[in-house]
Formats: sequence, structure tokens, C-alpha cells
Amino acid sequence: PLGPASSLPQGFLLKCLEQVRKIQNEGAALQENLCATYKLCHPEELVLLGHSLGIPRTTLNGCPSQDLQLTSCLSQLHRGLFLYQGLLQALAGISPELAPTLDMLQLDVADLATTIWQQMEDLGVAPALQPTQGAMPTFTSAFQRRAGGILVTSHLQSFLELAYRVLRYLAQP
Amino acid sequence: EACGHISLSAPIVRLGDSVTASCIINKNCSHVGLESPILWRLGTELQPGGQQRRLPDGTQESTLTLPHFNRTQAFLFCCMNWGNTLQILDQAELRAGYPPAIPSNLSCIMNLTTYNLTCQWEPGPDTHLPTNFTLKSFKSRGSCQTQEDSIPDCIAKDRQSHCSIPRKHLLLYQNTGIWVQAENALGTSMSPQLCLNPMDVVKLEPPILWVEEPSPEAASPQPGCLWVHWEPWKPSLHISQKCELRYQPQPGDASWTLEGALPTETLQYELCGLLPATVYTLQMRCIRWPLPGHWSNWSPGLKLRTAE
Amino acid sequence: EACGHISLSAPIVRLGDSVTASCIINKNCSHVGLESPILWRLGTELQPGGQQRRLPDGTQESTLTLPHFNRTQAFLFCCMNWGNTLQILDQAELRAGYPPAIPSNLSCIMNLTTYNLTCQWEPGPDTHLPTNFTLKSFKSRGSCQTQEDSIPDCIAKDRQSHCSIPRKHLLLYQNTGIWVQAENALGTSMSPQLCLNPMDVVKLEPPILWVEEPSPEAASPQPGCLWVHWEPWKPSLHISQKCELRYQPQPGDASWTLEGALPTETLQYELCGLLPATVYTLQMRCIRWPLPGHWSNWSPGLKLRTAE
Repeated sequence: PLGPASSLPQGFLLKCLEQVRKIQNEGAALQENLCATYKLCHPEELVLLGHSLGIPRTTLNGCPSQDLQLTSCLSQLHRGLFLYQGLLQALAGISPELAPTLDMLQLDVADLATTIWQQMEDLGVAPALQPTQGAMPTFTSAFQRRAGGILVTSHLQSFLELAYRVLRYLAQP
Repeated sequence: EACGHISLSAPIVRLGDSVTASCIINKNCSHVGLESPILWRLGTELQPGGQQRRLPDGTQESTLTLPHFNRTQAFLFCCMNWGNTLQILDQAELRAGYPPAIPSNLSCIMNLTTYNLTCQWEPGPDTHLPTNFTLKSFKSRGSCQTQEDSIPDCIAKDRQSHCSIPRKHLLLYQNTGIWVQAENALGTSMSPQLCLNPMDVVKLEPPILWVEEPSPEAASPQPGCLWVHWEPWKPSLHISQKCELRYQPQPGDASWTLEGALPTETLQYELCGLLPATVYTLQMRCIRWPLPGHWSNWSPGLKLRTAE
Repeated sequence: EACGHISLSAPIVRLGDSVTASCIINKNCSHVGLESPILWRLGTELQPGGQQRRLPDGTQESTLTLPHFNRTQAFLFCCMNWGNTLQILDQAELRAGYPPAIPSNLSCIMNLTTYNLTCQWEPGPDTHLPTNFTLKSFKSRGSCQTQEDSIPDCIAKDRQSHCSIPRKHLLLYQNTGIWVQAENALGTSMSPQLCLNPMDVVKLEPPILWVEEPSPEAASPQPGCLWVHWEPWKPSLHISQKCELRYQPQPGDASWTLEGALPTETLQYELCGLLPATVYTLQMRCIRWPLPGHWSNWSPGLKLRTAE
């Protein structure tokens, strides 16, 4: 496995930080809109629904600030983004007004996942095969898609908060 | 599979009517104790009065009746306490309003630039509900009692009270039956029917007034007279029309004087009986004539000064 | 069945090249005497030099060669005299021009409002022929030597020398190979290929300069100093950038003074070294930094007056 920061190009880290900030802004916009339009404002009120719909959640525990192993950290970051890309796709049809924001968010998460995957390939630490998407929850009503939107974006925001801290740590000169 | 499901007596009701909602918690919603009370929230306020019972198949059902629902829109939530947080299990949107009033003041104008027949109407009071306005029309021989050929519906855009029927659907010189239909979840209403010949509702654009450059040949006007020249609006050259002139001395506090029935062929007219050395504002408008039509607006004012 | 039929060596040729046309009068064109001479007209001028002969099957054929066709467009008519009038039997359109030059100065800008990548180019001299410009691109890992995924062609509208690739076809942070292809009936040409990262050609909109309302709390500027406040352009909030300030005393004949590398976090700056009691015009621009980008335009001027 790779040592921490030394081997990651500064350009790569700065690009990732920019992409994370962009996704965070778009995620916040989607949450604000869902709250304003459908009065779904608190993810903690939807935990039970999340369980019953089987909305998966992923964390970034493979990137501890001490003794950080770059390979596992990068691949966990990629896997998480890949999962959220799939979850955002499953939310398609959330509402005509929100579709553009959701599309942009999904494209940007996919972009960031590609940036990281290519860096892993450049470092020769990328797995042989791209990951395949697991089973995604099926949302059978407009309410479930909106509630799912609140849950997925709030999980994504927490995931990105951790990712941002790791990338900033790695980008320190 | 989601734990809770709301069903409504009707998602859209008349303002003030009652609404009944039921929420069923399916039994394989493993996470919650089956006996926990089902709670209702309307917008942000918890709603007491839910009647909870266990159904034969073991599922829990709560029924809530809102006797007089007098908001135009609100979200109804079916909830349960879980751990120490209120959990939303399902959400339904309630809407209330009125059936559409009968659209009034339906009128149409034939536009000679696009050759579209544009009709407009008064939609009536706000129904608070999504309401579609559709302009319906058909070609007819007599006085629109019998329908010859139908014309495709013209669906007004959201919140617009006008619609334009394209030329290709029209017989310009045949009677056309036209009415507007308003429809929302609570009902449908129809305006009285017009029966008109598209060309009979043509509204011309005003003619263009112009001044002849003073030159030796140009006939210099008699004292107290002015030569007025005009050109009909180009797209209406094939339409026989009559025009009216009005004039007003400056400063414009005196009322307008009308000079009716100007000659249509010569496109010029000597206006007399004016005060000398006075600036007059002249305006002209035209109408399809003797066949029916609408008066054009008055042309922009042309300022001319009478000789000393 | 029509009497005459023209066939051309080529409907479109290079300006100045020769064109050969032949016109065949089929024998069951009963109205005309079979031996009557076939006449050629180019535009409005009769063209001598048609070689007429009878084909084995009895039909008449005339062949005309225009050695140097140097009009960009003209109609060629095959005619015959009939009664005492010239009769047109068939018509063909001749066009001439040039193959497209190599498009030059291809450059692209990433628009952060639409997230489209808009590329523009110089089309080169007029070819006098309908010419299609297509922006071609592909995603690539390295320096655009190898093509990973293709991107749909972006076909420029008529007479436009720009095209916008929509966001959904782009990977914003990956190299993209881009070139423009020009094509008309006489040939195809291609511009040199660009290899760029869409986000690296982002051009920001200028920041918004604003003035703090004088209030007790607001730090009053030192003599000869001004407090400058600004807000980055909203869609670029996630982009780390650096900004430059320039200022000029009024009346604006003195040159601009540049104040580089303003702090990016604080969004305010105390500008000193100014003349007292003088009105200054301030402008600011920003650029994505340290990652690559294009400078925004200068913001609109903000006028501020230094204290006495």
C-alpha cells in the first residue's frame, strides 16, 4: 500500500476538493428545495422509512487521520461515490422541477468517482474490474422518492464532509 | 416494503368540505411495536382524533376525518414514535378549491401577420387548483348549429387566458363555432359559443401617416388646410377598408375632432377648417369595410403645422 | 412525360472550372418538330455552342460545355422555339465555390451557468457553398492521443461559428479532445485538435463590488484609504480563485493602477495610498486559481470618494 500524501499530485487533490464543494452545494440546494416544496426537512424523521426501503448508507472509516493507508482510503472513497451515484439514479422521477438539480448532482458524483478511479489507475492501485452496482432500493411512490432524496442527500453530505477533511489533510503542503 | 400507506377519501375537495384519511401500518413493518399509536400531522401540527383499530389480518389502521378542510394545500403525514423521534411513514398532499366558473367575455381577433385566430377570455375567480383551459372549435355551414369538420383543441398554456388557432386549421371565410372549456379536478364548465367568420374579426394595424416633402410640384395647401397622406398597413392591401382621421391642435387640451369616411383610393386628403400657424396632431385608423372587421388602433400622432 | 431533361457533369464545381450539360428531348415529345434546335440559356443569356445530335433511338441530344464557370450560382435552361416563343423544357441549378478552408483559432469556454462547453472558431473565407461545421470531441485519459468514449457531434447552426456541448456529454475534470470539421460538396477540412479539461477553460463572471453603509460599527477608513468589499459570482462559490483590483482617479484620464493578489477569504480589502477627497473608480476581476482558468471580465466600475 501507498504511504499517505506524498504520492498524490497536488492538482488531483485540488480538483477533488473543488468537485466535493460543488457536490455539497448542489446537495444542499436539493435538500432546501425538498424542504420548501414538500415540507420534508428533517432526515431524522425518515430513519424508519429508510430502513423499511432498504436505503444503504456508507461511511469513510478507511481514512483515519493516523496511519492513513492511501489505497484503502481511495478505494473506499470511490466505492462510496459509486454507491451514491446509483442511489441518485434510483431517485429519477423525483419531480419535474428537481430533475435538473438531481441530474447535475448525479453527473458530478460520477465525475468525482471517475477522477478518483483514474488516479488509482495512474498509481497502479486500481482493482482490475470497475465495481458493479448492488441492488438499489425501489421507490414506489412520489413520497418515497422525495423522502429517499432527503435521506440519500443527507447521507451523501456526511460522507463528503469526511472526504473533504481527508482530501484537505492530504493536500497540506 | 414501506411501513405505512395513506389513502384519502379524495385528494382534492371543495374548500371547506370534509376529508377522511386512513393510514395502514403493514404487519411486516418489523421495526415498530405493532401496538404503537399511529399519529397524524397536518403541515406542522399534530392532529388529534385519529381512530385506531386492528384489522383482521393483524395490521393496524388509523382513520382521521378533517371536518372542514379550508386550506388550499397542505401535506398530511402518517407518523409513529420510534425511539424518541417522530417517524414519518407516509405523506399525502391535500388540495382544496372550487370547480371552474364559466369563462366569460370570449372574443377573437384575426391576426394578419401570423394569420392565427387568437381568442381570449376571462377565466373567472381563482379556483386554487390546476385548471386547464381548452379552446374548442369546429367549422360549420349555417349559424354553427351543425358541426362540419372539427378543429384540433387549442390548449392554453399554464395561467394564460388566450390561445391561437393556426391558419392551417381555419377556413377564413366560413362560419366557425368557438367556445372555451375550463376543467379541473372538481368539474368542467363551458363558455357560451361564438359563431364567427375568422376574417370578420380581423383587426388591422393602423395606416402609416406621412408628410410630403415641400417641393415646387407638391400642391401647397390652401390657407387653414393640410395635406394628409397615408399608406394602408401592407398585409391588409388586399382588404377593402375605410379610414377615419382625427386631429387636435397643440397644446393638446382641446378635444379631438373626427373626420370620418376618408376616400379609400386616393390615400390622401386635404383637411381644411384649421387655424392658421397652428401645430396639429393627426391620427388615423382603418377598418375592413364594407365587410365586417375591428377598427385598428389609432396610428401614432403626426404633427403638422398650418401655414401663416 | 416532360419533353426535356438536363443532366450535368456536376451540379457543383470549383469556381472557374468547366461544366458540361446535356439535354435530351424524348421522341414522344409530340408538340415539337423533332429536328428543331435545342437552345441553352444561362440565367437570362442564350448560350451558343450547344452540340446537337440524333441518338440511335431517335431522340435529340444537345451538349453544352461552359469552359470557365465563374458565377457562384446560376440557372441553366434547356429550351426550344415553339410557335414564336422560347419554351423552357428543363432547368438545372449550377453552383460554384471553394472547398472549406481549415477552420482556425479554435477555442473553448466553460460556462458555469449552463455548464455547457462552448467552442468557437474562424470559419475562413466564404466558400459560396452550403458548408456544415461540426464540433467533434471525445473523452481521453492521457493527452488526447487515445479516444476513450466518443461524444455526440455538435452541429453548428447555419452561418454560426460556435457550438455548445451539453453538460451530460462531458467529464468536467478529464481531458477532452476537440476539433472542428468543415464540409461542403467540394471537400472537407479539419482544424488542429485541442486537448483540454473542460473545467480548465472556465471563465468566471466578475465579482460584485459593494459599499458598506457608513455606520458607527463600520471601520472608518484611514485617511487616503478605502474599504473595498466584494462577493464572488454565486455559481463559482465552490471554485478557489484569486482576484485583482484596479483603480483610477476621476476624471478618468490617469491610467489604471493594478492591485494584485487580493486575499480570497476575507472578501474585503483596505486600499491605501490614495489622494484625499478624490473620487476613484474601482474594478475587480477574478480567475480560478491555483487550478487553471480564464480571467473574468472587469466588474462594472464602482465609484468611491476618499475622505477629506
